This record gives sequence, structure tokens and C-alpha cells, in this order.
Amino acid sequence: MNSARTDDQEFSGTNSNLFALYRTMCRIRSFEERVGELFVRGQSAGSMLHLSIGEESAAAGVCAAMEPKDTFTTHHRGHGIFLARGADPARMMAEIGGKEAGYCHGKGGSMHIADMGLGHLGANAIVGGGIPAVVGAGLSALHKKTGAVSVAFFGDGATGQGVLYESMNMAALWKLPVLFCCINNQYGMGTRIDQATANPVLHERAAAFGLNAQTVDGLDVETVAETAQTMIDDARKGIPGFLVVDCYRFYGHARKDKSPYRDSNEEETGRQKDPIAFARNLLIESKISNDAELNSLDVDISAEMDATIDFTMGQTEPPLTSMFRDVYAPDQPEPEPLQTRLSRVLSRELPANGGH
Amino acid sequence: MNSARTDDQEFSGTNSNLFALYRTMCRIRSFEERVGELFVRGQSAGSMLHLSIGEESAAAGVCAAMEPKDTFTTHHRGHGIFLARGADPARMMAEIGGKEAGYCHGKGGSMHIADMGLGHLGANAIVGGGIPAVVGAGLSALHKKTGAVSVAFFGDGATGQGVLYESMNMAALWKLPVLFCCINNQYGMGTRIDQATANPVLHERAAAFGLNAQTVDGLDVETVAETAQTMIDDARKGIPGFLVVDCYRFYGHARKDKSPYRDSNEEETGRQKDPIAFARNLLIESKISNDAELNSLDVDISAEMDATIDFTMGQTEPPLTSMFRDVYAPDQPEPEPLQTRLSRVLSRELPANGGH
Amino acid sequence: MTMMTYRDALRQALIDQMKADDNVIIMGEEVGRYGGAYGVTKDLITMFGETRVLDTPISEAGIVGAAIGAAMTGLRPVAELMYVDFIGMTMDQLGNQAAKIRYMFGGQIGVPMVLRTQGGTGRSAGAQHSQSLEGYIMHTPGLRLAMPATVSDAYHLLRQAMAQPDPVVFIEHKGLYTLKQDVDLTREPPAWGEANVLRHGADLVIVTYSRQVHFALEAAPKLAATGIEATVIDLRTLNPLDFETIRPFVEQTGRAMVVTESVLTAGVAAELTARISEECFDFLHEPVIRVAGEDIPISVSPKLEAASVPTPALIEKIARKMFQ
Amino acid sequence: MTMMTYRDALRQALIDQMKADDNVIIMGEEVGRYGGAYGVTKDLITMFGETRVLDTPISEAGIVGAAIGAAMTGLRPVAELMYVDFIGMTMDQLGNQAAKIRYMFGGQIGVPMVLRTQGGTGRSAGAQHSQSLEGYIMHTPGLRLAMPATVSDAYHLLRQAMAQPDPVVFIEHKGLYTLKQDVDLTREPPAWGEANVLRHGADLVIVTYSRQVHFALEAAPKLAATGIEATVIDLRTLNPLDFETIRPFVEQTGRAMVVTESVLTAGVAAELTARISEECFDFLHEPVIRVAGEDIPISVSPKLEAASVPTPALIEKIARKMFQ
Ligand SMILES: Cc1ncc(C[n+]2csc(CCOP(=O)(O)OP(=O)(O)O)c2C)c(N)n1
Ligand SMILES: Cc1ncc(C[n+]2csc(CCOP(=O)(O)OP(=O)(O)O)c2C)c(N)n1
Ligand SMILES: [Mg+2]
Ligand SMILES: [Mg+2]
Repeated sequence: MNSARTDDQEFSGTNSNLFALYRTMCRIRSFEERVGELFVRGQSAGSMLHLSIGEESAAAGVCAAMEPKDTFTTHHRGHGIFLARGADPARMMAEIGGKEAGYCHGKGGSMHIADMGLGHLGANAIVGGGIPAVVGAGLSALHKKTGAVSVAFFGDGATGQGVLYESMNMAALWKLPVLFCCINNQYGMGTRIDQATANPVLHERAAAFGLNAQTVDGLDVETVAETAQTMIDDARKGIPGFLVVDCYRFYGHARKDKSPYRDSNEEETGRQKDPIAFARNLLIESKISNDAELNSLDVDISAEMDATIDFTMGQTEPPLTSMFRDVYAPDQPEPEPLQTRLSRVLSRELPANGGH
Repeated sequence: MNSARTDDQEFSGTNSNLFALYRTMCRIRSFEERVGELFVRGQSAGSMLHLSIGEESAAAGVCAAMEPKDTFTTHHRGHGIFLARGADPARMMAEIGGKEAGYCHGKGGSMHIADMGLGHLGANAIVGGGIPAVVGAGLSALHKKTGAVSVAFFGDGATGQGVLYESMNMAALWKLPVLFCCINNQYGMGTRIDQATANPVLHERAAAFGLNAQTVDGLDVETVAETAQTMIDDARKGIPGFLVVDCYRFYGHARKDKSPYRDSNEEETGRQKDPIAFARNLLIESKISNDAELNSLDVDISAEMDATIDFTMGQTEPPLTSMFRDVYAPDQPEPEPLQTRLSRVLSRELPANGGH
Repeated sequence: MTMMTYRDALRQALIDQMKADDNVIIMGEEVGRYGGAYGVTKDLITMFGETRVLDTPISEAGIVGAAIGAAMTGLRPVAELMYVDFIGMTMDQLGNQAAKIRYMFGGQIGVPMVLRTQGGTGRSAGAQHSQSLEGYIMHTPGLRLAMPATVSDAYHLLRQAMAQPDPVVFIEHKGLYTLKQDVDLTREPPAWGEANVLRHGADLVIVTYSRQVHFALEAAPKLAATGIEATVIDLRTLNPLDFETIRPFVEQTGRAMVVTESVLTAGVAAELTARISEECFDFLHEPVIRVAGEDIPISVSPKLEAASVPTPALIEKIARKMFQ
Repeated sequence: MTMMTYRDALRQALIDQMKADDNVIIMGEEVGRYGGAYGVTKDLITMFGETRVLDTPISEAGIVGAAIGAAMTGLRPVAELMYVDFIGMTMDQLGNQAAKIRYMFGGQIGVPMVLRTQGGTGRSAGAQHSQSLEGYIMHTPGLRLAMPATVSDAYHLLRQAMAQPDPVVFIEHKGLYTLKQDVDLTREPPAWGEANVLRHGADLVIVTYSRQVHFALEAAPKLAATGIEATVIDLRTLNPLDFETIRPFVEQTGRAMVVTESVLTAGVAAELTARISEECFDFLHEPVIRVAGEDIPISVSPKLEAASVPTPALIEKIARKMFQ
């Protein structure tokens, strides 16, 4: 851990690694709280909002180890990762609200957000669905000699999906610049990891395929960041890895779920594994920062995140005409709308464009 | 190994375990040679015939450890397994010839043979396709307290299929009476195992899921049988296992494949791993049997297997009317044949049965 | 007669059939402790225990494969696929195994399993959680396919499905779980495979199923107000398909509309249109009209989502155009 | 003009496009050292090396998923699925990912990949190696779908597919690999998406694709001998579907037959029938006639296999009935 500081350092956390990681984690948590709020206001598109509170160290730590040219995919609980990668929270919130101003013009939403500019190849509502794409991104990097690494973020639940094993095998076989990052928050919906597998030491499976595999405690974001750095560096050299970040899902599976399937003692204990509280203590104890600075950081972040809600509330839904757009690239005509087709059929007219 | 015999035993191998295993292996090889012949005569249904020559010890050894109530599924290279289980070679050959008298009335063929009487839940032309069924069979055994074990036989190539991992995980989680038996003949078509994975020690993957996992050398059928016995006994007690039988695919992937992708030196060496030659030596060296007895066994087997060809040649293809049978259970009407439908439509008639 | 919701009727069917047949087991993601993503299996694990209600890992292909093996060895598994959108992972097990086992093996054995799942729009759940994929199943010989629209069918069709000798894909609609209707749980249900004529009208026949039945029934009185009387047929099962219930109405009215939430091209709407056009050719005054999902993915935007599939207003509008 | 086989034309298309575009890579089971199960990629690994021709493990879902990721990051992968029958394993990656990525992500990026595969009967390869599953693809918005019948299209359509900005499923027919025809590799091919009118006749239009094009062309002269002149249209691509080439012929002849090897119900035949029936309603003298695969699995028995799908004789027979 690099967090200890010597007394002659200037008293501002802003140049410290830990401070930066801490700030990222705070922004994630604050953003997620706002997502919950958007939902309560009835302004989110859909009821499927999966918050990453408690898992911020995985997002902050791993993304800190990535280079701008690197790419990644995420699972359905990917807000934190995308934010840590540098996303604009306002455009994210707008997307989650199903607004035209969002990253995907309101067509994707929370579970289908992506941004090619930041190398985000997409969140996924299919558990495991985005994993094999990093194998292909790894092939691209090799073929085009870009030196880019591609990271697949997914949950412990995705270890139930066969395609993960197919992907790990290919990555190991071809020595691809790929990192599999399993955010083990102990639950897939209501199923605790030990109810989903006989061996919850998940990285052992990856090792059996020949991957560089280990588990790190997500309580300490610096350890996560350092481990991720080593593993991403290795991946860049052709030694693909599998990193499990152990953490705890603080709240329900989706915004509405009250987690009746787990008892409050367990939740109590689980929430003690709070990477933000841990880092805050560390920042203060090691005198990198102090209460005042951290409180004012909180205020700034709150303001920034509040603004994402205001922004989103002011945005419009995508226009109906956009519905038929982007099913295909522009070279192929948009699908003919049902009403156009039926009016035509019933009035015995030809298609407007002659059908081409 | 139990093969050593004391001099006071009567001189006939027929009571010996090894002799029985040897006989099973010889019958398999002889049968497979006849399948090749059927193909050459143009009497096999289809060109997709996968012979298990070189892999006889897996079939003989594992099936010897199974009880009559046990069930199993196989891959596409399953003739040997089914024979070792006690199948009638004539009905097998007829099925491979696409004849009505075959196990599946000529609809299934080499890759889709099954027999509920012998607990054969089906061969499969989909690599890995039959594996998860044993998980269900294991659930049945638990639920109905039958004490039956279910064995999935598949090739090394199936370790590329995600569904294998999903199945292993469920079997381990639920402590099912299941054995996964991977017949590692070193090749999936033209791809050598080390060209398909970075870690060819396949059983390590199973261990990582919490399965009882090991690899056995297929050269020695007795070791295969004993290991299988232990693992099947364990499975019956709720400790599911994964057994890799190491062997070599003596010939091409399918009957026509001349294996240009591997060199003759390698084939030479590979074919030295001959479980039949090994067992024959052992039978003679340990004086369980002698040349004369074994030669006469060969003659008997040849005659038995020749007869399967003669039988098959005399059989007819299934009648055309059987085409529409067994798509559904008899409670649902057979699909209306195209010609019936079209004649009806063109002559504006109603369906014969009023549509029901 | 009891008032109950579609959800509760499904749940009651599971309970009653599990009581009636010891071999019925339920397996799937979150079916046990969680009670099912849409609550259909709530508390069943308490009632029947962990050996009959199995929470599985997130392994759709493995779940369906395991159900196949269980069905072949004497159980009657009801596997749950949380969303029909996940059927892609299971299509090999469903299409190459479950659907073909009886046939390939010469009739030796069947696969008496049910795959319960739900589909459709209505919760702005996005492109991967809002689809209507029954077309894939209908295009796969060997799979039976039931899609209940009413509370009564939720109960009776599910119980019947659980007694079928062949695999049944049973697709509920996520927009119907809270539908409340009167239901007689004890009556003799209509025979499996029979369509249900829910409204009689001499001008037009609307052939539909699942949630769109309600949309058609909503449109019908408004049409009647403009002088167009519509017959509304709920297919209940798509395989078997009860064409003979449709036929006389088309012959009588000369006008048919088929309505489905699944995408237009090469799916259920195409089949129904083709069948009617073939079988009732001489009787048709107008082409059979397909009101279907647009040929696009579903957006998460509620506005775009709602516009992607038929609505009562759309049915009404198009039906009226058929008479202009 | 050169005489070559369908197989060699496909191979040549791969070679020429790989030379023209460095970003093209080939990946799949046995595509390298083995040269492809049907020999289409023979020796390509020697010509282009192991980094551009990748032998994969037997991991269909992973292969398609990897191709998607490669396509999103600048490569133009051609993934091979050895048999279209294995598409079940890939349907999630194809249907939920490849098909929807452009749309879900608001048009940011496409997935310019080709999934080459082959289907159909003719080798008594049994129920799991003989299917024609293009219906699943046609029913999935976002996937383009090409099915070459001729040697010329094998070459030109494949090259065009490899330059499409969206995922293309490219389905060859296992019965056509040895087909030999004249081909002009250098000519400007017809525009992507245009159907091909291969024969003109005033009495009947036969709309088909893939191997059945040849069956229709075989039946046509025999029909002519009995006084029935048939137009034969090869669709070449099913998505996009070139209906405007079909329309005038239906309007002219008033009789249409659609022919496909895929199973009848809820598939390609249904779509074509529905489209023609809707669009050309007033012109039809007879219902559109669907000549399709029977609604059954394919048997391994060569006799049953052959009887499961349309043949030239069947096309002829049914066409003649249309005029009785
Ligand atoms: C293929 C698939 N199966 C099931 C689901 C439903 N589902 C959504 S999230 C989830 C749990 C995932 O758990 P995990 O991977 O650990 O991620 P977490 O939610 O804990 O972040 C499930 C079962 C899905 N979206 N996709
Ligand atoms: C899902 C699937 N993918 C590919 C194939 C084509 N195929 C048939 S056998 C085979 C090789 C299988 O190798 P292995 O599992 O080791 O069995 P072996 O042939 O060596 O007995 C392949 C690729 C298939 N039948 N099914
Ligand atoms: Mg989790
Ligand atoms: Mg092998």
C-alpha cells in the first residue's frame, strides 16, 4: 500500500493516488444514489436499475490501471465502472432516464450503455453476454499491434454461464491481452455464491485454464488498483488474467428488491466491508487528507451529481421517428413502419421508395 | 491390477475380469471395422461414421463399473460404449445402416442411437449436447431414490463447450450421482488438444468446481475399470466425479478422414497405446489365457460381427409413412404431409380429419 | 368461481399439479428462495422443499439440458427461463435435443418437460428483456407452444402443459401478471390445443393470443360503435394450432387480421397470414392484415417501446382502414 | 469467365477479400490446418498465417462472441459455424448482441462480421446436421442474411458480405459445394440485396433461393413441356428482401409458388407467402403455394431424408396441380 505519506508532503490529497481513487468511489456512490432518486421520481426508463454501492473499489481500482486505448465490457451493474472510466455522469443519467441526450439516445438505458470514445464496448443485460467480446478485442489488439488490453467486467453470477469458460480458454490459448474481472458481490439476485456453486473460490477455475488468476479483497481500493495494474501489465505482455474482487452488494439486486432472502445481521456485516469508509479512514490516518477537505469533496460531488438529475429532467425522450433508425447501417433502408405498410397494402399502393 | 493369476486357477480366461474386458474391447474393435466396411459398401446411412478404435478401454472399463439401472449419454463416437453396455450389435449395425430394424428404426443412425432398455439416453451429434442430461438423470435418481448413477461420455473436444461447465457446476453443487467421463483421444477433428487449450490437464477444471477428478491411462483397461468403479461408487454416494481416460484416436476423425494434419511418426507412437494389444499380452503373460484361446475368441467375434453386416444388408429402410410418426406423442396428430395439404388447398377441400 | 390474478393462477396450477403428481419438480434461477423474478413460485420452496423446487445457478443451457435428462428418466420438470429473451442460450438444448429426441430415437421416449418463461413489452426493460420470441419455437417441429391470455388459461393451460408427453414451451406475458379475472379452478378445461372464440362478430375476425387478446377485446367495442363487428379468437396454443376454429369465421367474414407482439417478418404473424390466405383463399375480400411488432429491437425509452408493438388503438385504427 | 466450383468460388472470395482488406480474419473450428469441414478454407492458413486464420476450440458461442468484439474494434472477422445446426449455441450472441448492438447503442457502432455456415440436406447426416435454419435469422431484426445458389453468387455475395457494415449470416448449402459453373470474378456484381430473375415465364412465378433454385430450374423446362412457363427468382439475400423484383411477376402471372428447404411453419415460406398475399392480393388467381420442408426433423435414412424436402419432381408436380 502506497498510502502512507511523509510529513513534508504538501497537505492536499489531490496529488495522491488514494485520494483520486477515493474521489472516484465517492462519485460512483453519489451517482448511484441519484439513480435511485431518479427511479423514485418515476423518471428512470424501466425498473431495472442495478446499483453498484459497495463495489466501488472494483470499478475505481481496475479502471485506474487501464490506459485510454484499452477497451472493456460490463455487466448490468456497470454504472460505477463507466464513471470510473471517465464517463460524463449527466449523459449517463440521461441515458438511464431514456432521454435523447443520453449516451445511446435513450434507446439503451442503464443496461445497454456504451461509448466508443471511452472504449466502452457495452454494458449487457445478458449475464455473461459481454464476456466473449473481449476475446475479440484482444485479437484486434494483437492483429493491429495497438498494445490495448480489453477487460471484461462481470459478476459472480456469470460464472454460471458457459460462455465464460469458452472465453477464458480462448484467451489463455491465444495469450491475449485480456483481463477477466469478476466482481464477486456474493450474490446473483437472491442466490448467495455458495448456493450457486460447490467451490466459491472462483479464480481456481480460471487457473485451471492456464490463466493468471487471483482474488483480491475489495475493501482496500489501493490493493485492488495495484493488483489490477500488475495483471493488466501482464495481460499487455500476453499473459491474460482473471481477477476476482471480493465485495458485498449493500442493497437489493435491483432498486426495488428489499433482499428478504438474507438476514439483517449478514447485511450489517457485509456493509462493514465498505471501501469508501476504509479509504476515508486511511486518508485521514495517514494524513493525506482531513475531514474538512473530504467533506468539501462530498459537497462538490453532491452538487455535480444533483445536476445530473436536473439535466435529465430537462431532457426529452427520443423522437418516434428514431425508432426505425440504426437497426441497420444507413446503406440499408429503415424497416418500413407497420402503419405505412398497412395503409399501402389496404390502399393497394406501392412503397414510397419503390421498395429499394 | 488384478490380472495376476495363481497356478491353481482353472485354465480358462472366461471367469477373469480382464478376459471379460478384453473380450468387450475386441468386440468393439471388430464391430467398428465392420462399420467401416458397411460404409465402403455404400450401405451406411450417411458419411458421418466415427470409429472408436484405440479407445476401447474407456468403453469397456467404465461400462463394466456401471449397474444395470444406471443411465448414460454418449457423444458421436459412441458405438463402443453402447456395445460395452450390452447392445445387440446387429440392431446397432442396422441403425447405422439406416434400417427399420435398427434401434431407432433407421431415423437416428450412428450419431443418434439410444435404447431406454439399456439406460442409453442417447448418442449426440452435437459436441457436448448430451452432457447436461446426466444432471437431470442424477436429479431423478435422487428424487426417486433409485440409487442409479448417470454417466456422460464425451470427447476432449467437448471441453470447449460451455454447457460442460454449467453441468459440472450443478452436479457438484447438488452432489448428484453423476460421472463425467472424458475420453481424451488427443484430437477434436484435426485439432490436437494442445492446439485447443493452454492447459491440457483437463481434469483440473473439474476439480476447480469441486468434483472428484482424475486422469487415467487408457492403455490399461483394468486400471480404467478399477478407477471407474471407485468413482462410480463415490458418485452413487453423492460424490460426483470427472474421469479423463487418456488414449489415442488411431484413425481419422470420420471414416473418410485420412488425418493429413498429423504426421505418421505421431500416429505410429499413438497407436502403440493399444489397450487391446496390452491386455492380450497381459492375459498371456499372466497365464489367464493363451494364444489359442484368444485366437478362437477372435474367430467367434469375427463371425458375430460379420453377421451384423449380413443382417443389415437384408433389412429394409423405414417406410415413407414413418416420416411423420413420432414428431409428437400419439395424442397430437401427425404433421400434415405437404402434398396432402397442397392438394387440399388447390382443390379447396377441408382436412380429412376436420383439422383435429 | 374465484377472482384471482394471472400470477396467482399460474402459481396455483403449479401447486395443484405438484400435489397431484409427485414427479413434478421446478427448477430455475430464483424460483426458490426468491420466489421467482415475477413471483409465480413464491413460497413453493417452503411448501415442497428444496428437492422439488431447485434454485439453479445462472446456467440456462444447463437448466434446460438437465430438465431434458430429468424428463427422460421419469420426472416431470418445469424449468423456468426468467425471460424468454434468454432462450438463445438454450436453443441447442431445446431445438436439437428436446424437440428431436422422440423422433431421432424412433419413438422410444419423449421429453415431458415444461419450459415456463415470460416475454413481451411493458416494463421498459430494454432490447434484451422485452422480446416476444415465440416465432423461434413455432418454427421448431417437436416443441409444443402455449401462451395463455386469460387467468383461466393461466391455470388450466399450465396444468395441461405439465401433463403433456412432449416438451411444452409455455410463455407468459409480463404485462399480464396483475390481471385479475374470475376463474373456475375445478371446471373441465377446454381440450388442449383448442382455440377460444371470445367474441363473435360478422364483419372481421381477429386472430391473436397472449396480451394482444386483451388489446383486441378492447378495440372490438370501439369498432362495434363504428359498425364493425369483430370476432376475436384467442389461439391459446400455437403448436398445436387450431386452424379449424379460425376457418369458418374467415369464410363468414371474408376479412382477417392477425395480431401479435412478436416481430413481423418470418414469425407467427407470417404463419397465420399464410395459413389463412391458403386455406380461405376464395373467401377473402381483403388481404389478411398483419398487425405485429415492428421489425426492430425494443428501446428502453418507454415511448419508443410502446410504439414498437400493437396497441388497442392501433388495432382499431387498422381495422377501420380495412373497411374504407 | 472461368469454370469453378461453388466451393472454390467461396474460397477465392475469401482469398481476394483477405488480400484487399488486411483487417479480414477467419476464425472457426477446423478452418486452419484441416482446411474447413467442407474444404472452403483449404490452405488459407498457409497463405495468410495463423494470426489471420484461427483454428478455434469447439466453442460456438465464444467464437461468435469473439467475432463481435473483433468487429467492434476494427477487424472484419469471418467466423465459421461448421453446421448451421449449431446456431442454437450462438443465438444469444447473434440475436441479443450482434443484431442489437448498433441499435441499443444509439448508432455509435456496428458489428461488421460475417458468420459463414452451411445447411441443408443431402448427406444423410441426420437430424442435427441437415437443417435449414435461416428462418430463425430472418426473424431477427438486425441480421443480414445471404444464401447463394450459384457459383457466381458464392463469390460475389461472399465478397459483398465481407464488406457489409452490419452482421451478415451467410448460409451455404452442403449440396452445392461441388456445383461447377462459369463465373466472371472481375465483373461488377449486382447490387447487394437484389434478387436475380433466372428464367422468365408468363404463367407462374417461383420464388426461391439456395439449392432449391436449381431444383426450380430443373423443374421449369419440364413444366414448359406441358405448356406452363415459369419465372424463377433467386432471392440471393433474405434480409434485405427484394420484394420489388417479385411484385411485377406475380402481378403478371397471378400465380406464385415459394420454395424452400426450411420447415414450413412460421419460417421463410410463411413470410414470402404472407408478403405476396398482402402486396399482390388483387392479382392472385390461386393462393400462394408453399413448397417447403416438412414440419418434421430430418431422418438419417436417406430415403426419408430425401422425402423431407422439396425436389424438382415435387416442384413440377405441385406446379402442374396449380393449373388443374
Ligand atoms: C443470461 C441471463 N440469465 C439471467 C438473467 C437475470 N439476472 C439478471 S442479473 C442476475 C444476477 C447476476 O448476478 P451477478 O452476475 O453476480 O451480478 P450482480 O447482479 O451481483 O452484479 C440475474 C440472474 C439475465 N439477465 N441474463
Ligand atoms: C457443437 C458442435 N460443434 C462442432 C461439431 C463438429 N464436430 C463433430 S465431432 C468434432 C470433434 C469432437 O472432438 P472430441 O469431442 O474430442 O470427440 P472425438 O471426435 O475426438 O471423439 C467436431 C468439431 C459438432 N458436431 N457439434
Ligand atoms: Mg453478484
Ligand atoms: Mg477427441
